[in-house]
Amino acid sequence: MHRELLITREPIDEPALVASRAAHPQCGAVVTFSGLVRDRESDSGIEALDYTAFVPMAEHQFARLFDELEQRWPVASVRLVHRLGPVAVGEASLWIELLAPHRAEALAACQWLIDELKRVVPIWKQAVR
Amino acid sequence: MHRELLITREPIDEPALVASRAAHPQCGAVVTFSGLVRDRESDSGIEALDYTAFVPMAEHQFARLFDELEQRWPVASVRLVHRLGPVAVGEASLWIELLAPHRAEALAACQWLIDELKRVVPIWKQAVR
Amino acid sequence: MTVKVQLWSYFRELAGCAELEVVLPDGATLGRLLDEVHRLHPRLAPLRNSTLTAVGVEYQGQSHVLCDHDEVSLFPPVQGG
Amino acid sequence: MTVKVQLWSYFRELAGCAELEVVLPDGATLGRLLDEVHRLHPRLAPLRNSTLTAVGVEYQGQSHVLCDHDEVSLFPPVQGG
Repeated sequence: MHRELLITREPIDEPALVASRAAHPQCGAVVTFSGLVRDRESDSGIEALDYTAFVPMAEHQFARLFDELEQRWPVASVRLVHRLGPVAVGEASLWIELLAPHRAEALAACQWLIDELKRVVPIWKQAVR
Repeated sequence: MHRELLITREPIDEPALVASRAAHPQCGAVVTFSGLVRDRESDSGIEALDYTAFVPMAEHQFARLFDELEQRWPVASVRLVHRLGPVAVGEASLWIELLAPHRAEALAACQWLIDELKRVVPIWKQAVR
Repeated sequence: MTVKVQLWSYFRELAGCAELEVVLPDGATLGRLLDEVHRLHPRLAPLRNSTLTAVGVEYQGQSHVLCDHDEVSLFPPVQGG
Repeated sequence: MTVKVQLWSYFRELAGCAELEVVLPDGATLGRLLDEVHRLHPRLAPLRNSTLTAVGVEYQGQSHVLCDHDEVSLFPPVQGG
């Protein structure tokens, strides 16, 4: 399984990421997920979310999740970008791309990966109002 | 719900589509699905799939699916492009983007929409070897 | 009455035509039309159970009653995506 | 033995510090370390049940036995994505 992980303070350039997708001719399904900062958090308006991480542990926990993902589904490629620092409303804090032979496994793996990262990857957010 | 549908013989420019996404500040989740032509069909190698459609009925059936999608999930935007004519291995024949407040509903709606379109939208494919 | 029948996908190759006109008694159903199309194009008959049927842009079942000048489409299972 | 403790997220504001060193008897567990941290920083104590604990980059439970110079992290539930 091809894997790329980037934890960065730069904005996530989604079109550029899509344009840089490598060919996997046995794959019929590409699922991408972008997590955007919403304009409300806990029922009150915000301007941004400020993300912080314990980076070495976050990288290690992502690697563990990718290992498990590879065991569970025939995913050929996973690319994941998580942004740190202030992320304005409407901007992406998270971008995930999964390639798999068929759609059902790509969608299931995407759901699982997001659920798990929200459980174990040490990244936190604080509302900026 | 914002909706866009394009049935086209032109290649699907995924980065340009991603770049043209409109803002929906109440949405935290963007799911995109790209259906790519695989290098094998029915266990034998192919060069392309040639897609044909009964276009007016396809457009009508997509509109019905979008209506039902809107009833079932709080999706704020759906954009869908289906390509016709020969589509080479590795190229996208289908591109879907869904925006919703939360990831679970965006992923569920995406799965449902693909399943349904493969059941009711009059588009067919023929292997080019 | 006369209905126009469009064939789609590999039904065209099997029948050797894309479109035909069929004359039917008034009040005939889509099932009755299928009988007639299969009589004219017997290579489509074995696929009857998997044939999808639409009038205009809506799916209709075999008990659907046709009207003069209806445009009927017959096609195999769809394969988009 | 001495272990280094890193606090993350709002645990830093609650404790008023990001990092501390704690001296413990040899063979002390992560649970014993938590007791000591909560004695030093009582505002963290009510959050004990939701506190996540790691040694290095791996999660460990409160029965985990610590070693000299271990680097322990304490933090609230994660919120990435």
